[in-house]
Amino acid sequence: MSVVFWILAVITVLGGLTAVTLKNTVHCALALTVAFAGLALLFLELDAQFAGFAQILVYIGAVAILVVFAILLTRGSETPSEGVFSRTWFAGLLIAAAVFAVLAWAVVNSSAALPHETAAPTVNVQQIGHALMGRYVLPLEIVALLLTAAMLGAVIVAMHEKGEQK
Amino acid sequence: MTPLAGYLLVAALVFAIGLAGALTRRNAILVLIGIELMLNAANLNLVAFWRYGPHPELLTGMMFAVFSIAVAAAEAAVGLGLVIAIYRHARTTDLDEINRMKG
Amino acid sequence: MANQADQIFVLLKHWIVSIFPAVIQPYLGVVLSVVAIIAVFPALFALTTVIERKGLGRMQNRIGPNRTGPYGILQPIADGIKSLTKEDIIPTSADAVVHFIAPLVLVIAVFMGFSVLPMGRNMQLVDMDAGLLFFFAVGASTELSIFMAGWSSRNKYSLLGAMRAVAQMISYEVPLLMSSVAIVMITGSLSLVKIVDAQNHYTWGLPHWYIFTPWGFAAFVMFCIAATAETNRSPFDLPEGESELVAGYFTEYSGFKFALFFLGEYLGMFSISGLGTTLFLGGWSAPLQVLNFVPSWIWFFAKVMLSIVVLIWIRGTLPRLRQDQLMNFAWKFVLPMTLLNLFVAAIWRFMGEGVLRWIVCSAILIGIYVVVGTIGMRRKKFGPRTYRYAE
Amino acid sequence: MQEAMQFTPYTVASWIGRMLWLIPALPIVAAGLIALLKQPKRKLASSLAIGSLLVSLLLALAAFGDVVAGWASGHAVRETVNFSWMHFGTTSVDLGWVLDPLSAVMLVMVTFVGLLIFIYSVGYMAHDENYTRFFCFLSLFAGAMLGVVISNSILLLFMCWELVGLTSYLLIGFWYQKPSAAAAAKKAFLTTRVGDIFFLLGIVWLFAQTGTLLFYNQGTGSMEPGALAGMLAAHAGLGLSAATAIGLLIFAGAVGKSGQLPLHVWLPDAMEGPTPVSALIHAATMVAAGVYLVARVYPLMSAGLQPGGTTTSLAVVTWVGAATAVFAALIAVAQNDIKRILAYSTVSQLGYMMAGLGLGGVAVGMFHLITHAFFKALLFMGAGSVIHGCHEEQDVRHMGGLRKWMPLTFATYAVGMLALCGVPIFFSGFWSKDAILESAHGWPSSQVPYFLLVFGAVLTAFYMTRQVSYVFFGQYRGHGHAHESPRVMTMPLAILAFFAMALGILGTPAWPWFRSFLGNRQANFELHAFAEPAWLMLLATSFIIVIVGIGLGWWLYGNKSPNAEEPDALEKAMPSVWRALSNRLYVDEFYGVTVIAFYYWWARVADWLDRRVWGGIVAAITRLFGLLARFDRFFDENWVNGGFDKGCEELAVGGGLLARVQSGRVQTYLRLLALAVVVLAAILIWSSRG
Repeated sequence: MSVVFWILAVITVLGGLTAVTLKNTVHCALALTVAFAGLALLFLELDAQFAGFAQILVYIGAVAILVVFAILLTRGSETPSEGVFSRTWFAGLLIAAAVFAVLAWAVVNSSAALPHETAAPTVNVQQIGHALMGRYVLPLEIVALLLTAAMLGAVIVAMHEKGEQK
Repeated sequence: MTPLAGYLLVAALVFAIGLAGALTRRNAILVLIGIELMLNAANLNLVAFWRYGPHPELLTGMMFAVFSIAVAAAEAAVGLGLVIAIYRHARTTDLDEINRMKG
Repeated sequence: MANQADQIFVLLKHWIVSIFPAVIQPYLGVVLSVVAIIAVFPALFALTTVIERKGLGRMQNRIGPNRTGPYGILQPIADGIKSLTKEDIIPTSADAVVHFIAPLVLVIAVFMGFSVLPMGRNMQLVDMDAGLLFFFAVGASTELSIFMAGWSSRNKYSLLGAMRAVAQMISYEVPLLMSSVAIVMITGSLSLVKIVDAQNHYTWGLPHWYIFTPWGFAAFVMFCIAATAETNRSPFDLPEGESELVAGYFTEYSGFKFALFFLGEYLGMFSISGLGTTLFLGGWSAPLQVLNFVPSWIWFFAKVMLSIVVLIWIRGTLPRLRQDQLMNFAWKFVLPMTLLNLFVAAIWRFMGEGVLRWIVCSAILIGIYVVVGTIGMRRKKFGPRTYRYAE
Repeated sequence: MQEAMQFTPYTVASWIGRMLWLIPALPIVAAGLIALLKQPKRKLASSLAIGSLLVSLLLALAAFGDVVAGWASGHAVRETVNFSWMHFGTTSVDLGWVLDPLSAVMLVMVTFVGLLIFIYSVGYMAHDENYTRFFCFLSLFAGAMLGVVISNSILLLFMCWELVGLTSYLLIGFWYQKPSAAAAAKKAFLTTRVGDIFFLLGIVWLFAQTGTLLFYNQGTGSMEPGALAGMLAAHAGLGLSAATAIGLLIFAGAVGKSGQLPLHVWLPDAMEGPTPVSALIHAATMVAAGVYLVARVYPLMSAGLQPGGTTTSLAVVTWVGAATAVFAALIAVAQNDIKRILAYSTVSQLGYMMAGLGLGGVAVGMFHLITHAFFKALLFMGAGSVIHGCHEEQDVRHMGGLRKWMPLTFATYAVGMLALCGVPIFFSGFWSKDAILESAHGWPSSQVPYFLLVFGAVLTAFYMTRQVSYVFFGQYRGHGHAHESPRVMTMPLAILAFFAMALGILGTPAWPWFRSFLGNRQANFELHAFAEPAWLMLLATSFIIVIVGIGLGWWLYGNKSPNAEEPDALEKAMPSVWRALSNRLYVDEFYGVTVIAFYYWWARVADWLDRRVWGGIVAAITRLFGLLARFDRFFDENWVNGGFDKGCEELAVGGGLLARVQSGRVQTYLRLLALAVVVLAAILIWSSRG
């Protein structure tokens, strides 16, 4: 376990924590981007260059921006008078903890079966491209379709209905 | 502890955090943020398994991650669009308020 | 001799590195390159400000800065000193942390972009396999900083400017990417170094730059438009339209942070023009085979500066767009055209060598452009402007 | 005609051979495109159809040229491209196409005539609001027909065959608002079906016998010696060999399609369709499909044919053909609808072709097919232009004197008429019919067909004269004002007229190019063939035929111009015969009282069975169940319901409890989900460890 990994892990987790705990929604969004960045770096640490850059491009470049846009459009930025946590926050917390417990338990239990340090796979973008156009061409097409549909859907959903004032 | 286990633990933690966020926050957008975190945790798992799995040359895990990133983008777009629509309709993004099918 | 002049910086670096113990040599190499980048481009920035101010001055029948130093070439130094010594104001209502981080994020993100640009033969910080992707990734993250700046300073002008900037940058990032994807398709690599090598051939002493192909030219035009918008330069400079919102997202900044934003913006210009140069203008390769003896880095920087000058010229020439025009232009014209261009590039790729592909591709492009142009003209009732004077 | 030098077989597919599929594909694609068009896009539709067919024509010409080149260099060209469509276990269903003289000639004919008729219909249908639909159907038909022509697999042929039938149905019923048209369409469809059933049986049997669907396939095809010998050897009962039986079955299909006796009834009614359709489908191409089919399977028909002898199937073909020729000609004499006359003449001409096939082999029949295609299309289109000129009037008695009003139509029509009558030397009809008569004369087994055909020829001349004199001579008896048709309609007429005259060159006894081309023999020019007494005798006979026929017709009808109400000249002469003829020899009525009546009767029987027998049984069972049900109800009401009500109450309570969970709070659901995940995972791990 390299030092880099630990640093990145800490960054990611802290980012995530702050993202879900902070009061101000915009701060949450920014913290979220930190978490995203940490994950992207983790990808790089895992020699998944392409995935990492894609992560940055999509999440930091697009999703985060979308989120802040949504926040500003919905006046989410000003903190509500009654707290930011829902009434049943405690149960939620417990369940989340339980989920983590189960997962961690599973990981630790199967830790023996997990493979140890392996040689870093040498994969360049060309191979990825070939894979995308070869083995994974159908998923690729489907994702393309999905994205188109999602775009249209988002536009339609967010569009002002006709006749609706403002 | 093997590196893979480390990554998996981090992923699990991030997932749990995301879940906690999704479960405890009032603001719909924050819930979406939580969901995004969970998705990312899953991606981390995929990539980690790809990296330490038996056949990294097949790129399976990586591809899964890339595809799920794409899907996540779509999901975010639609979700936020919905949030905005709901906000326009109910003038709030507080999930505790938004609990009626009719309106 | 020529070769040494060409490789002088590389040799220099190697020599310096060789002095130190082997343990730290790789890190040292990186550090040196980073230092070089951090040193060179701000200097270039200073130079550019002078050029811009004087050039604009000339275009507007003014002289421009002429007090400090001969012909006012020392103006930037004066400006630097001023901005360093100025008071650094943080509005009370502002969100101090974000307000502070924003410019740093911006500058860092922009600087990262340079690390994959080949500025000369063997002169790049890293030859990344997914260089182009990296470039765009870090480029994308500048938007966030702008948003931070605008939002944190609790000022409606700033916020408006930030929103405009972000919207505009997102919208124009797509065509920017698409137009470069054409290049990637032809080169078959995302590595900028490989892209430059692919263009570094000559027939009859003329270079194989991508701009000299039908699809390349079309892509270049689109790229220029998108790049101008991406760097918030006129005519796409609504985010900092002085007449509308004081200085856009960095209205509330002053002193050094303001300077940082300024720097960031110009560095953005540099990096984008560097990318354009690399993708379309053959990077550091010489425009004519006979000129190969001139060191490659000179060519690179010459080309970059040239495009900067063109940007300045455009700024001095064109009026500003309206927001809706901006968006419509991005989504309804530039993007479709880049997609079409992708298609054409694919045709080019698969038709193989020969004159035929030239004819076909240019035919398609020209045809479509003419059709679209005429239709647009008819729809928008464009035409020669008629002047009416008071009788 | 001297002895054939040996032609070496040539089976390698040239580029055109490989690209042959394009010829039918293009019109079909065009049809698909047109089908997508909106109604107002008339110009686009017609230009699509015509353009595609034009390209097909060029390709067809290329193919023809290819074959001719091969033939000229002494090859028996037969280029086949076969591929397997699907596999059932070990047997594979093969499709494919063939390019040989037969198909090449047919291709050129169909595409050429088709093209002209397309152009013609631009004018003819100009005022129809379903213009696009019309062209869609037309080009679909053209594609299907070409498919029939090129197909090398009897299955593929059958598919296209059925497609052709479909388009014919659609086009006959094109004006489906007219009940008569709808009825005619249905009639055509059903009647041809009768034949197709037999055809299908034949196909199946053929497949069973030879194990292949391909006609030609490097010696393993069903039309090649090996398979033929096998089929000859196999016995089908009634002293027929399998070859004969299959041949007859397939011939039945041809009978249906080309309106031979006894399945000719649909063809005259098919004239309800637009005239271009009648010209294209029911005169030139589709009806010829039957003849073409027989020609295609001629090896099968003529299997075991000794020189100077004949085979059962050929004999049947001959007799049917001859009978049809005379029969239809007789009926045609007494028809008043201009198109019906032509329809019956078509039937009789088809009879000639069949007879030609039966008597003299492929070349004779096909030659008449080609020539007839041209002049009959010409006649129909002429008729169309006449109808057009007389404001949609179809009854010849309300026309007359049109030669003044529409000279161009008259001239071309006259050419067509003369060709049909077989006026010697100058008209293609003569040469082709002459060849048939010649071979009939030389037929070993009987002379009756010869005399039948001669008589038919006389009748042909007679009724054509009658029609022409009715239509073009005397005074105009119609309403309104007759006018010449537009250029787009008359141009094709002129072209066709030219070919109706010129084509004969290809088949003169002196230079039997066509025959030798199809027969893979050298064609060499020897004038002395004209001097042969037999031929001279024939020439004389046909002279006599024509003179008698036309003379009679002219004597009865020429220039008399009876007014519309006054009965027909012939009717005055011999009313009883006339009545019989004008009622089409009561064939339809005959079918009415036999076949259809039988069906009605059978239906009634079935109905009776239903009502009485089955109905009774069903009623009884119903009553039984009624009893059971009453008991059941009693049981339910008193015992079961009580229990159910209790259960339902419980369920309602439980539902109420569960409904609490359904609070409409997203997070609640999410929480439950996560909880479930936890539990599940826990169980899994536990089980995996334990």
